[in-house]
Amino acid sequence: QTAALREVTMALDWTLNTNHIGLVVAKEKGFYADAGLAVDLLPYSDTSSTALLAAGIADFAYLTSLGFMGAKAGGADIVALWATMQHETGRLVYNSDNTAITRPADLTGKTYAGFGSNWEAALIGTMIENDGGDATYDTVTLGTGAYEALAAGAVDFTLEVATWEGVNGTLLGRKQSSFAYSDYGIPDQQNGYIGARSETLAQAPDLVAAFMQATQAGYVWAADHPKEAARLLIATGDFPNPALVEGSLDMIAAGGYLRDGDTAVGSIDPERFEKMATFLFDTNVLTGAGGVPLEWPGTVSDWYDQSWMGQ
Amino acid sequence: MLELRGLTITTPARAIVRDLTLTLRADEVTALIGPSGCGKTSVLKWLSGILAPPLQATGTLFLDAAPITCPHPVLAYQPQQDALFPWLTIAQNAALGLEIAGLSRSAARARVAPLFGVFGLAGCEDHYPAQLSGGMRQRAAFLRTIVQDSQFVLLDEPFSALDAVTRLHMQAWLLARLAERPRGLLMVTHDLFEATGLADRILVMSASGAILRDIPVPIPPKHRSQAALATLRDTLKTLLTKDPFP
Amino acid sequence: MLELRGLTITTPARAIVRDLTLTLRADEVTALIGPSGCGKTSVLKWLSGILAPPLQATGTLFLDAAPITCPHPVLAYQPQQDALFPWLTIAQNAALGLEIAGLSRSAARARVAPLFGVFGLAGCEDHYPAQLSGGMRQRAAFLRTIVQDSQFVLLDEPFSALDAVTRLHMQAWLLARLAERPRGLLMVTHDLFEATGLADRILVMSASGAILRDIPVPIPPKHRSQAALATLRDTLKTLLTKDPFP
Amino acid sequence: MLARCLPALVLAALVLAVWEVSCAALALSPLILPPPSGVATALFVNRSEIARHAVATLMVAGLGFSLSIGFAWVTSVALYFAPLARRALMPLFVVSQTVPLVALAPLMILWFGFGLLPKVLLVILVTFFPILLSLLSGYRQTPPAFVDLLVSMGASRWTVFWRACLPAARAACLAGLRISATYAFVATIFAEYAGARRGLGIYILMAKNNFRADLVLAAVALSALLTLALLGLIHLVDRASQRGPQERRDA
Amino acid sequence: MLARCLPALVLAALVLAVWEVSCAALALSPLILPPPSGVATALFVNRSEIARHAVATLMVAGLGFSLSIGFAWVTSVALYFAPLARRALMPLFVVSQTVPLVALAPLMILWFGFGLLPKVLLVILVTFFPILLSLLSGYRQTPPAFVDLLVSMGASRWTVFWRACLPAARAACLAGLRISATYAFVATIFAEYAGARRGLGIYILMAKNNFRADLVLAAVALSALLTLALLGLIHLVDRASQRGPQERRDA
Ligand SMILES: Nc1ncnc2c1ncn2[C@@H]1O[C@H](COP(=O)(O)OP(=O)(O)OP(=O)(O)O)[C@@H](O)[C@H]1O
Ligand SMILES: Nc1ncnc2c1ncn2[C@@H]1O[C@H](COP(=O)(O)OP(=O)(O)OP(=O)(O)O)[C@@H](O)[C@H]1O
Ligand SMILES: Cc1ncc(C[n+]2csc(CCO)c2C)c(N)n1
Ligand SMILES: [Mg+2]
Ligand SMILES: [Mg+2]
Repeated sequence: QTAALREVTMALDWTLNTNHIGLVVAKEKGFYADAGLAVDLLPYSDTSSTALLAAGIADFAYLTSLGFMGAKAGGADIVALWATMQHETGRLVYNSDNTAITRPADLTGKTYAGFGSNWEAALIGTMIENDGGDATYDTVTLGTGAYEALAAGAVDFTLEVATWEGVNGTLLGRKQSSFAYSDYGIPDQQNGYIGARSETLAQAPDLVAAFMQATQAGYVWAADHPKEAARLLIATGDFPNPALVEGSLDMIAAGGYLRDGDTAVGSIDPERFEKMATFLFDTNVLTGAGGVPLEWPGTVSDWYDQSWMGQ
Repeated sequence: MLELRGLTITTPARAIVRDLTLTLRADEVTALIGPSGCGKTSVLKWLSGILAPPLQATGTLFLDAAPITCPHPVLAYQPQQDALFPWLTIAQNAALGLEIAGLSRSAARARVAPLFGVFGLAGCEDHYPAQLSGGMRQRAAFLRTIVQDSQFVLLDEPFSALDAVTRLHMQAWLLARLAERPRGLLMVTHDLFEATGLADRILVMSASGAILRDIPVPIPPKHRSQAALATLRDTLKTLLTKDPFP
Repeated sequence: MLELRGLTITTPARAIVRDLTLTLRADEVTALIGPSGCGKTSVLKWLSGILAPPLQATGTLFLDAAPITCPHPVLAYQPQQDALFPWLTIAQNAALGLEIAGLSRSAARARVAPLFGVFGLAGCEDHYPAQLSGGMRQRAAFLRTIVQDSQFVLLDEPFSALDAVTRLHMQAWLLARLAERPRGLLMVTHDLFEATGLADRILVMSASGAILRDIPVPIPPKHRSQAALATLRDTLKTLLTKDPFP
Repeated sequence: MLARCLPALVLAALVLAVWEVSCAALALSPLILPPPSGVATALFVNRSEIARHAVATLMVAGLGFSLSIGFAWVTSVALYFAPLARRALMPLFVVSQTVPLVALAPLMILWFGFGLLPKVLLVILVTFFPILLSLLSGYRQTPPAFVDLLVSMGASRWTVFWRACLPAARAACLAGLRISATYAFVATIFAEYAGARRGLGIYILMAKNNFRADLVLAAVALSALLTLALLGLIHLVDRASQRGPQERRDA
Repeated sequence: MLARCLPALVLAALVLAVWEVSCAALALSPLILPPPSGVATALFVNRSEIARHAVATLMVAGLGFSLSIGFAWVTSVALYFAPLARRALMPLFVVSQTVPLVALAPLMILWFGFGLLPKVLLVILVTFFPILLSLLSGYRQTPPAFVDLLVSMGASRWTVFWRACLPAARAACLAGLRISATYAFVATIFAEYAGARRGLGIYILMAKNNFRADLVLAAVALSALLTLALLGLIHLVDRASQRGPQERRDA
């Protein structure tokens, strides 16, 4: 490769984990370099990846589903290009020895370790109410400290990513149980969007296509070679517990999270996308400037764009 | 009668004062004079019980032949400058010594109250030191010292911060106070003319911290005109300047 | 000959000095004496061009009948205390005035170098002020002032921080320097006896900032024994203390 | 008074005006930099919500700062009377100031839960040392003549401390309080950031996560105001505790 | 020298020993509180990795602190000669100190990107004011007699400043440097936390999210060491720049 590589930055939603596997694979196996790109995976920091993307600090960003929807509703000119996880990986988790919790309705009056976004309240509140409970509970915003707090019994429940914290809990022998969102009236959704600014998409469609196709190749390879992918990821990051990475990738592969039937890896399902958006508007999670709930825009089909796949 | 015997004061480096012996009469003004750094302040501090490390001292003090330890109520010390506490009123400053000695606030205040007139401080009871002139501050400091009613008073350069006029006034005033109630006064001064004007006895210290001369001043205060003191002063001046250039 | 006419100095609250007029001869020592706060320092500061707000002044200064503005090289000012810069060596301190006047560092140094002997500072060139005794510091300050070679020198209580012995030494030393090279000296002092011992003329300022008396001292310095000065001193003492208690 | 503040007010107004105009001129996204008018509006619209969080912050900061003052005072007295303890403890206190709180705060939450304790501890950790240091330096600045005088009157060490050192340290102590007060709210918000139920720190975190830079800046402005109010309070305490007409030590 | 440090060293050893023993005795999970030996081991095992991050932090802190000193000095000179600017700017500088950085840092990253700029700006924001303040107070403490003397010699305002105010402010300036130095690394780590490619802040964040309290504490210890080294450096500068045998102003 003699031609100068084009520098591209990518912001992450959380510390490097198996959700990002395709990015690491594409980088390590030279898919990006083959596409003429030098991709810089920005370390996770206190500034959310969505904000980094919207502000133009990063060219692309890995976004939590709610991070994306919230910013989009707030007027950020960004667009989703990809959905990593074809099924919801998040779930509500609590300690099994906490006998006071058997169903979401029992969460009334309990303590929740949160991450500080509006969406959590809507999610949990809806789950409790749909289960016939009263959606009053105590929120302690702990961010990354939530999982240790739960393990220590300092809080009653939190939200986790099953393929990461869930696997970690199992490996550490933590007795934890969980509720699936979709069992309690939350529409099933895809998660782990990769987004770009609309402006980038408009001005450099080639770049977007090159980046996304290499990324897709990375995720495809990871889905096909979970063991090797695990090795690659362990080699790049500081993972105190390699078994976590291996177990997580096994679970992702076995659970069909990356590859859903015969749809292309990373494709966004318009139906589920719109359902989730509708849910968020209906529960007043999405608010605009001044904090007023937003009007349903009629359609959200322009919130995502997978035209790069066709090229 | 106060007798100091064999006082030696040392710094870690050297002895400042060596085997000094002196006697103070209960009704006599003694001036202590000598070159800077010869140890005058140190002697006064030892007598007041406030000589602090790194200075070390040995010596014995006798009150009417009985050994005493310092600080002792028979001795009142007045530091260089006036050392009035700026956050206390003049009345509170004046009552300080009595309160420390164990009197209640009101009892101390009552003891001090009648004296403001004589000290030229009537009406200033509730002023703060910063509101007074240098002379008034000095008188307030005297009031604080005097009200403790110690037989012996140690003064370290009491007038050095005052201007010529105020200094002359204060000297006359101090003599008047002593005439009313005689005390043993040991006064350090750098002012030759103050020493000759006030003291009954002048002790000249040498740079090596010994008493070089003990000069009585036999003229009663009211007869000390410039002419009467001229010879004494010439003697002192010759005595003090005969050492080589410092 | 330096003539100051109609100097008025005011604070926002009051006039300190009012319409003051005085004349300084180029070879005469003039002592300025008066109660604290009467404005002596302020007059010297105005002459040196350093009177700072909130003090305001009007007045004119004539050098041999020609009006001049201050600061002016013909006048050198030496502040109260020695004001030696602690971060400069004695040689650097002494050369300061020359450097400010535009001489190069080495030229200034060369001009100062031969004078250390006469000033009793030989060997101290590279010492820092903190390493010298009070008298040596005072002489270093004099060296810095004198080396500027101004015809008139303004001294504000030059010896007030010195002990009795050093003070006597320094007075004699200053007279010797003046005998070598006469200058016009205006010296503020609080020490009656210093004034009578050094000055050819004593100006007594009143508390209201006017020249109360202009007293010539017709006795040549070497004949000023205690006895010879006795009457003059009695006069001054009476003059200064006749005002009521300050 | 007004005339003294005028240049600062004019400059502040100018800064805000330039900010407002350039937001409009550059058509900056309010996600990135909202104009001051937007911040003011956000503050006004969400005032009750912000106030609820501000009250929580105020409580923690108030409790932490008060305890800090108390501890600093007690420690300063102890260290004044025990030079050995002073030499042993002061270096450790210095080291404690060099610890990056950003790393420690989450651990403290783990150790002490998310009640008042870790937050109050963090506020103390941040504000304790400047007060202690200025108290000790204040005691040291006691004119020795005052001490000598009291000792010569037969006063005990404690009396000397109480009557001379403590009043002499007043000005230095207030200077230390001013420094610490500047950090009291900042430290509280910081501690809340690592884990809390309520407080401006949580509010800022949520506003950030919901991409509401206007609310972030509104909370920032409020916390700056709270700090300025605390500094104002200290100024009043200074005035009220002043004995005599300006006890200047440089007179 | 050693004897002076002994009490502190003994106490530090004692604290570490108690910590170590109680970790073992209470069987504390190293996830929550690792023993000092664990921290030391972690520091040693990961030394090359940690060093790589520490170098990044060192660069940012060094650059930021140097610029801060430079700016503070230039500003102090400007403000010394322009009292109006002083009255206009100082209140704004005070307000700048009351802003909770925890809220500002992410915004700064959004405004200025992932490069050096926002981090250096944050370090300057934190360290600039104490230096400026102490320089200005140092200038103000110039004995008026020095100024008078120079003016009476015909010196210009600039000469007076250069020859009297600046040397007179040396001690005050170093005191300010000491305060600021305490915060230089903490501020850098803080800024890195909000966004950086490398640095101890990033390392701590990573360690924390990987539940490696031992690595967090190792990085904390290292950053404390860096701060102490900077303080030591300032001490050396102090010694080297000292003219004459202890120019004490309280003599
Ligand atoms: N704390 C100290 N440590 C070491 N040396 C000291 C200390 N205090 C005083 N000295 C030395 O002791 C000597 C005597 O000091 P002292 O203050 O008693 O002299 P003095 O006669 O009162 O001088 P002055 O006339 O200047 O007031 C001086 O040479 C001084 O340097
Ligand atoms: N900056 C100032 N602001 C207001 N008043 C001042 C200022 N400086 C001096 N004064 C007043 O001016 C008067 C004269 O002061 P000055 O220093 O000239 O007196 P002095 O005769 O030198 O006194 P001393 O003998 O104490 O040195 C004093 O009453 C003083 O209070
Ligand atoms: C690996 C990983 N773990 C936890 C979070 C934190 N988090 C943020 S929102 C949310 C709810 C998901 O439904 C969770 C768990 C994350 N982003 N990535
Ligand atoms: Mg003395
Ligand atoms: Mg004067």
